[in-house]
Amino acid sequence: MNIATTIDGVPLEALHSASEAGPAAKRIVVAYGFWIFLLSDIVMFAALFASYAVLVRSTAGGPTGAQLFNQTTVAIETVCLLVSSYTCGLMSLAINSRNRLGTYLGALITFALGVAFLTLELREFADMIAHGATPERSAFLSAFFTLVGCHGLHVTLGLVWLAVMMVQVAVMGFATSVQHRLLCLSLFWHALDIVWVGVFTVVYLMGISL
Amino acid sequence: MTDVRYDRAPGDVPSEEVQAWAPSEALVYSIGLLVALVLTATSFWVANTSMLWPGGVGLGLAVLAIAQMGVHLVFFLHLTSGPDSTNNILALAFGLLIVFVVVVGTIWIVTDLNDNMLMPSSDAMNVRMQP
Amino acid sequence: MRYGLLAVTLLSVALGGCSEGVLDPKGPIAAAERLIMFNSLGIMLAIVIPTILATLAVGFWFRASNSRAAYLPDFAYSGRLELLVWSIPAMTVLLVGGVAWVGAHDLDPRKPISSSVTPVTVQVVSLDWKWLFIYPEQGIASVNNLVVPVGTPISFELTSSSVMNSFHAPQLGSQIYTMSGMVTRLHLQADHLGTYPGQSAMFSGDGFSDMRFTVDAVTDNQFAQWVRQARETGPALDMQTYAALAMPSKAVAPFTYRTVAADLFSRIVNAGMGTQESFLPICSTSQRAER
Amino acid sequence: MNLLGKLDWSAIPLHQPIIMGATAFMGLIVAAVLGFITMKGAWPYLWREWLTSVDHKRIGVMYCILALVMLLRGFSDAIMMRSQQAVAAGGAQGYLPPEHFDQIFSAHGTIMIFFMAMPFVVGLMNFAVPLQLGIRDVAFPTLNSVSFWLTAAGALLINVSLAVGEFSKAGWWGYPPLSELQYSPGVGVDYYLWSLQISGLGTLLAGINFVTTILKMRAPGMSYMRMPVFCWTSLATNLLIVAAFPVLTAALAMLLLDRYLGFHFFTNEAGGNQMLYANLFWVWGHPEVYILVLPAFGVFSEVIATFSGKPLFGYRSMVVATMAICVLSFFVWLHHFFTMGASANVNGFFGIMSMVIALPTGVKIYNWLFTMYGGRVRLSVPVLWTVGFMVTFVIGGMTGVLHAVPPVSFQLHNSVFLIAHFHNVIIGGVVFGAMAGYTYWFPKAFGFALDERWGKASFWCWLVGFYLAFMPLYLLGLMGMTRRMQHYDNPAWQPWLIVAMIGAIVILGGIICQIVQLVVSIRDRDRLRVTADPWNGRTLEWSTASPPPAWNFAFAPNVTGRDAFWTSKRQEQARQDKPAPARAYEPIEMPKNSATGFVSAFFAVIIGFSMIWHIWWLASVGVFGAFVTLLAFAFRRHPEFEVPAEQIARFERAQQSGAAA
Ligand code: HEA
Ligand code: HEA
Ligand code: CUA
Ligand SMILES: [Cu+2]
Repeated sequence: MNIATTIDGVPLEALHSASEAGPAAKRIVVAYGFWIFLLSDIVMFAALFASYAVLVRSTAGGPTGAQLFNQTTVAIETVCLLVSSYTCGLMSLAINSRNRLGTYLGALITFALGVAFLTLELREFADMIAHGATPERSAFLSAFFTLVGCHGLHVTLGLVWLAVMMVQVAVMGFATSVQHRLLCLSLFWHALDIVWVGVFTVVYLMGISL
Repeated sequence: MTDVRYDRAPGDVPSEEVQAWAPSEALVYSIGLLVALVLTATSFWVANTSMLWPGGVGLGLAVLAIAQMGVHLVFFLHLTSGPDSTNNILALAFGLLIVFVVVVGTIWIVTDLNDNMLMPSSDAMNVRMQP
Repeated sequence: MRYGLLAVTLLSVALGGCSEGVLDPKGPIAAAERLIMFNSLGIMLAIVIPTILATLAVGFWFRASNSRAAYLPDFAYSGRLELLVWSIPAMTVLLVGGVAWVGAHDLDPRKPISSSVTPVTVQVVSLDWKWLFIYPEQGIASVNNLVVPVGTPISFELTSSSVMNSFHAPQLGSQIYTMSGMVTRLHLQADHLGTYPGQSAMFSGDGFSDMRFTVDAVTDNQFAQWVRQARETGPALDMQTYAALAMPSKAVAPFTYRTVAADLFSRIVNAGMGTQESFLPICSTSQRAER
Repeated sequence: MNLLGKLDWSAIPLHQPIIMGATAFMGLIVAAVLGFITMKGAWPYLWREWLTSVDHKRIGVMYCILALVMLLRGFSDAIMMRSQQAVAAGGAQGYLPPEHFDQIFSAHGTIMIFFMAMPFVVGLMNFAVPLQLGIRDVAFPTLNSVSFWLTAAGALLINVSLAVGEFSKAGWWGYPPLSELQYSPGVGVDYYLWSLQISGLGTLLAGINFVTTILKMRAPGMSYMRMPVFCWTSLATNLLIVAAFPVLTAALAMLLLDRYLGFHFFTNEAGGNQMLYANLFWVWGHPEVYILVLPAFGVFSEVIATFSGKPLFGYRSMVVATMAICVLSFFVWLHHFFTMGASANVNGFFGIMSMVIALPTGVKIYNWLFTMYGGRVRLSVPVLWTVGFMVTFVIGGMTGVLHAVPPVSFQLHNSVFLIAHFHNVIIGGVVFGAMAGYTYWFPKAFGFALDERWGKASFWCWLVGFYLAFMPLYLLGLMGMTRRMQHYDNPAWQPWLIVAMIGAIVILGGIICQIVQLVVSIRDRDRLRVTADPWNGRTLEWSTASPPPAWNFAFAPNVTGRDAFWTSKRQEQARQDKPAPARAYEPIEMPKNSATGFVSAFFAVIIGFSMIWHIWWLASVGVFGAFVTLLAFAFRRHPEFEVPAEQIARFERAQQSGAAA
C-alpha cells in the first residue's frame, strides 16, 4: 500500500506523472521492449495452441494423445522447469547484489535443470517416433510436435543465451548492459514457464482426461 | 537522460528502501515456487482422479492453469498493480486480449466450419473429425 | 442527390447492353442478393455522397486565397458536432448491420429453399480443371455443364478432388467453396429458362481461367429428356474413368456419363480425407510438376 | 549428395524471353547504379553514412527508397496484368501464358503489400516519430537497422526469384493445398515463404522498437494527450504489428513444415485442415490492412492541420477512433471467407463487426473535414493528396462495407469488384498517404522542397488514372468477372478492361511526373532551399534544422501543450522578447554506427536462399554466421560515442546565421 503514496520516500505529487517525465531510464526501456517481445511471442504460441486445439481430433486413424502421453515424464519435466524458474529468480537476486559466485551457482543449477527438461522431452519424442507416432503420421501429431517442439526450441535458445551471459559476466563483469541482458534473460525464462503451464494443461492433462 | 522513479521495468525487483516492510525477495520466490508446485500437483490430481464430475474437469484444469500463470506473473515476474507498473499491465492486458481472440476465435470458427462440412447422408466424415 | 441520380443513370446505361452477372439475376437467391446489395448501397450513399460533396465544398471555400471565408483558428472542438459525427455513421451501421444479420440468416447457403416442388440433388466435384456434376437421383453425371429444371430448388453437395475452388454461377446466386475431404452445401434455383455462365471463383492453378461451366435452365420435360439421353450415351463413371477424369486437363468440352457408381461421391470425399481405405492413386502431382 | 541442393542451370529461365528481358533490364540498372557508385568512389561514404547508420532518419529514408524501388517492380507487374487482360478476350490467350501470369499477380500482391506499402509507412514512421516526440533516436537504434536490413533481405530474395527459379503461383495468400508440395512442387512457394518470414521478423522487431519508443521515450512534458496524432496512429500500427505478425509467422511456419518435413497441417491427407490456414492468415491479414492505413491517417491529420493553420479538430475523438480501429481490427477477419460455409450466426457476427469499423473511420473523415472548416487551407501538394484521399477513400470504404454484408459477399467475393475495393482503399488511402507524407517531410529530410508544379501534375495523373483504372473493375465485378483470370470468354468485358489499362498508363504518367519532380528538385535545390519550418508547422520536427543534425535536438524540448511547436511559437510571440537566453551546450551521447544490421541481413539472405534450394550445408553456415554476428554485437565494448559540445554549438550557430541571412 505504501507504494501507492510514495516512491522512494518522495510523495507522489512531487513527481512528474510518468507520462510527462521525459525518456525513461535505459533499464526500463530495455526491459519494457523485451516485455513487448515476450507478448508477441506468446501471441505466436496462441496461434500454435489454437491450431493444436483444432487439430487434436484429426488423428487420421493414428494414435491419440491418451495412448501416447506419459504423465510421469511430464510431471518430472514440469518440476524441473518450475524449480529452474525459482533458481533463475535467485540468480537475479545474486546479480542485484553483485554476487558473482551466487550468479554462477544460480546459472549452473538453472542450466542443469533446463538440460534435464530437454533430455526428458527429447526422449519422449524419440520414444514416440520409434513407435511410429511421427509428425508425418497425422495432423494431430504435426500440431503436437510443433507446439511442444517450439517450446523446447525456446528452452534450447534460453540455455544458449544463459551460457553466453555467463561468459559475459566473466569477461565484462556486471556492466550495465550485461545487467540489462540478464534481466531480459530471466524474463524470458519465466515466460517459458508460463507457456509450459499452458502446454502441460492443454496438451497433456486435457489430452489424457478428455 | 532524466532519472525517473515513477516507472518500473517489468520483472524488476523493487529497490530495497521502498520495500523495507516487504518480505525479502528470496522469500517471495520461495512462496511462488511453493504455490506453483501445489497448483501443479492439484492439476495432475484433477486430471487423474475419478472423484470429480468428468464434465467439469476441463474447466477445472483451465482455471488451475490460469491461476498458476497468475502466480508466475506476480511472484516471479514481479508484476504488481501499482502505478509504477501501469504500462506493463496495459501491455499485458492487450496481449491477453489478442491471445483470447486468436484462440477462442479460431476454435469457434474452425469447429463451426468442421461441423458444417460433414457428409449430409453418411457418417463417413466422422472418421476424420472424431477419432 | 443529383449526382447520385446521375451515377445511377450512367450505371444503368453502362449495364444496359449487358445481360449477365450479378445485376441480372435469374433465380430467387440471386434476386434477393441483388436487392440486398442495392438496399445497402442506397443506405450508404445517403451518407457517403453528402460527405464527398461537403469535403469538396469545404476544401474549396476555405482555400487560403478566398478572403471571404471566415477564419476560425481556434475552432478545434465542439461537443455537439462530436456527438453528431459519432451518431450519424452509427445509425448507418445499425441499419446496414441489421441487413447483414438478417441477410446472413435468410440467405444462408445451407438453408433449403422453401418450395412445394421437390428439390433435385446435384453433387458437385471440382477437378483439375473442370467441374463434375453428379445427379445421384438420376444416376448420371455431366462435366462442365449443369442442367437444371426451372422453378425447382437445387440442393448442392460440393467437394473437391484436389485444391480449393469456389462454385459460382452469378446469375443464380451465392458461391461456395469446394474443399477436398469436406462437403459444403448450397441451395439455388433458376426461375427463367436460359443458359448462364458459371466459373470457379477461387484460384486453383494454371487451368483456372478455363474452369468454366454453363448452367442450362430447362423445362421439366426437357430435363427429363436430357436425363434420358444422358443415360443412353457417354461412358460409365466408375473408379477407373473417374481416375482418368481426375487427371489435370484444361478447357474440357462438356459431356455426360451414362451411369455413376453409387457411392462415388462419398468415396471421393473419403479419399480426400486420406483415410486408409482411400482407393485412388490420384497423382496430379506428376502432371503439375513442371520442372 | 549434391552440393548445390536443387539448384542447377535449369533454374535460370533462359527460354523465357520476357523474364530474361526483365532480368537483364533489372541487372543493367543495378550494374549501372553500382558502377556509378564505384566511379564516384562513394563506397566508403555509403558504408559509413548509410549502410551502417543507426540514425533513425537515415533508416527512414532508406525504407522509403526501398519502397519506391519496389513500387516500380510492383507497377511493372500491374501493367503486364492490365495489358494481358486487355487483349486476352474470347479465344485469345494474350501474351502471358498461365504459369507466367500466375506468378505475376502473386508477386504483385506480395511485393506491393510487404515490400512497398509496409516499408513506406515504416519509413515515414522512422523518420518522423522520434522527431515529433522530441527525442534523439528510437529506443533501440541498432535493432532498428537490423529491422530495415531484414526487410531489404526479404525484398532481395523475392526479386532473385525472377532470375533464379520462379515465384509462387498461389496468389499473395498462398492458400493450401494449392501451395502444398503436392500441387506446387517448384521453389516458387518457398521463395514466397522465406522472404516473408525474413522480412516479417524485421517488421516485428520494428514494431517492438516503436511501441517501446512511443510509450517510454517521449520528451519531458509530452504526455499521451499531447502526442501528435501521427504518433498515436504509429502507436496503434505498431501494436497491431506486434500482435498480428506472430500469427502470420506461425501460419507460414506450419506451411513450411508441411513442405519441408512432410507435416500435415494443411494437406489433403492425414487429417490436415486447409481452413485453418485461411483462418490464421486472415487473423493477421485484416489487421495488416489497418497497419498500412493507420499511419496514412496520421499523415493526413498532420497535413490537414498544418495547412489549414488550425489545430486538428476533435483531437480526443481522433485518438479514441484510432485506438478503437486498432482493437476492432482483430474482430473481423472472417469477412474474407464468408463463402467458406460457416453458419449464419458466425457470418452475421463478423459482418456486423466489420461494419462497426466504419464508425471510427467515419469520425476521422468528419474531423478532417471540420479541421478544414474555418481554416486557411493552402492547396499545396500534400493537401491535394489529402483531399483526394478523403473523396476516394470514402468510396472504397463504402464498397468495403458492402462486402461486409454476407449475402453480397456471396456474390462479389473474389470478383474484380473486390479488386476494385481494395485498390480503392489502398491507393486512395495508403499510397496517397505515403505520397502526402513524402512531399510533406521531404524538405525536413533534405533541406529543400519538392517542385510544386510537377507534384501537382503527378497528383492529377494519379487521381484520374486511379478512377480510370479501377472504376471499370467495379462494373466488371458486377458483370460477373472473377479475379486472377489469365484469359476470358466474354467479349463484353473487353472494352472496360481496355479502359482500365489506359488508366494504368495514366498512373504511369503520374509516376513519371514524380520521378521528373525528384530530378528537377535536386537540380534546382538551391532555389528550393528551405528553413527549419517551411510550412509553418505545429509539431516538434519543425523546430529543428532541415535536415536535422544527427542528434536531432541540441536541448531536449520542453513540451507544455498539444501542438508543441505551435504553442511555443505562440508563446514566443506573446513574450515578444529576444530568443531565449543562451544555454550552455552539453555533450551528447549517441549510438555508434554498426554493421550488425547489414551483416545479419547478409546471413539471412544466405539462409533463405539455401533453404529454398535445399542447400543444407550453406544454410548451417548462414545460421552460424548470424549467431557470430550477434555475439560480436553483444561483446562490443563501447557502443556509444560523445558528440562534443563545441560541435553542437558550431552547428547551432551556423544554423542561426543561415536563418538570419
Ligand atoms: C488499406 C487497406 C484496406 C482498408 C482500409 C480496408 C477497409 C475495409 N475493408 Fe477491405 N480489403 C483490403 C484492404 C483494405 N480494406 C484488401 C487488401 C482486401 C482483399 C484481400 C484479398 O482478397 O486479396 C480487402 C477485402 C475486404 C473484404 C473481403 C471481401 C471478400 O473477399 O469477399 C471485406 C468484407 O467485409 C472488406 C471490408 C472492409 C471494410 C468494412 C473496411 C472498412 O474499414 C472501411 C471503413 C471506411 C468507410 C466506410 C469510409 C468512411 C466512413 C464514412 C464516411 C462514415 C459513414 C459511412 C458508413 C457508415 C458506411 N475488405
Ligand atoms: C499496396 C498494395 C497494392 C498497390 C499499390 C497496387 C497497385 C496496382 N495494382 Fe494491385 N494488387 C494488390 C495490391 C496492390 N496493388 C494485391 C494484394 C493484389 C492481389 C494479388 C492476388 O491476387 O494474390 C493485387 C492484384 C492486382 C491485379 C490482379 C487482378 C486480378 O486478380 O484479376 C491487378 C490487375 O490489373 C492489379 C492492378 C494494379 C494497378 C494497375 C496498380 C497501380 O495502381 C499501380 C500503381 C503504381 C505504383 C503504386 C507505383 C508508383 C510510384 C512510384 C514508382 C514512385 C515514383 C518515384 C518517386 C516518387 C521517386 N492489382
Ligand atoms: Cu470441413 Cu471436415
Ligand atoms: Cu479485411
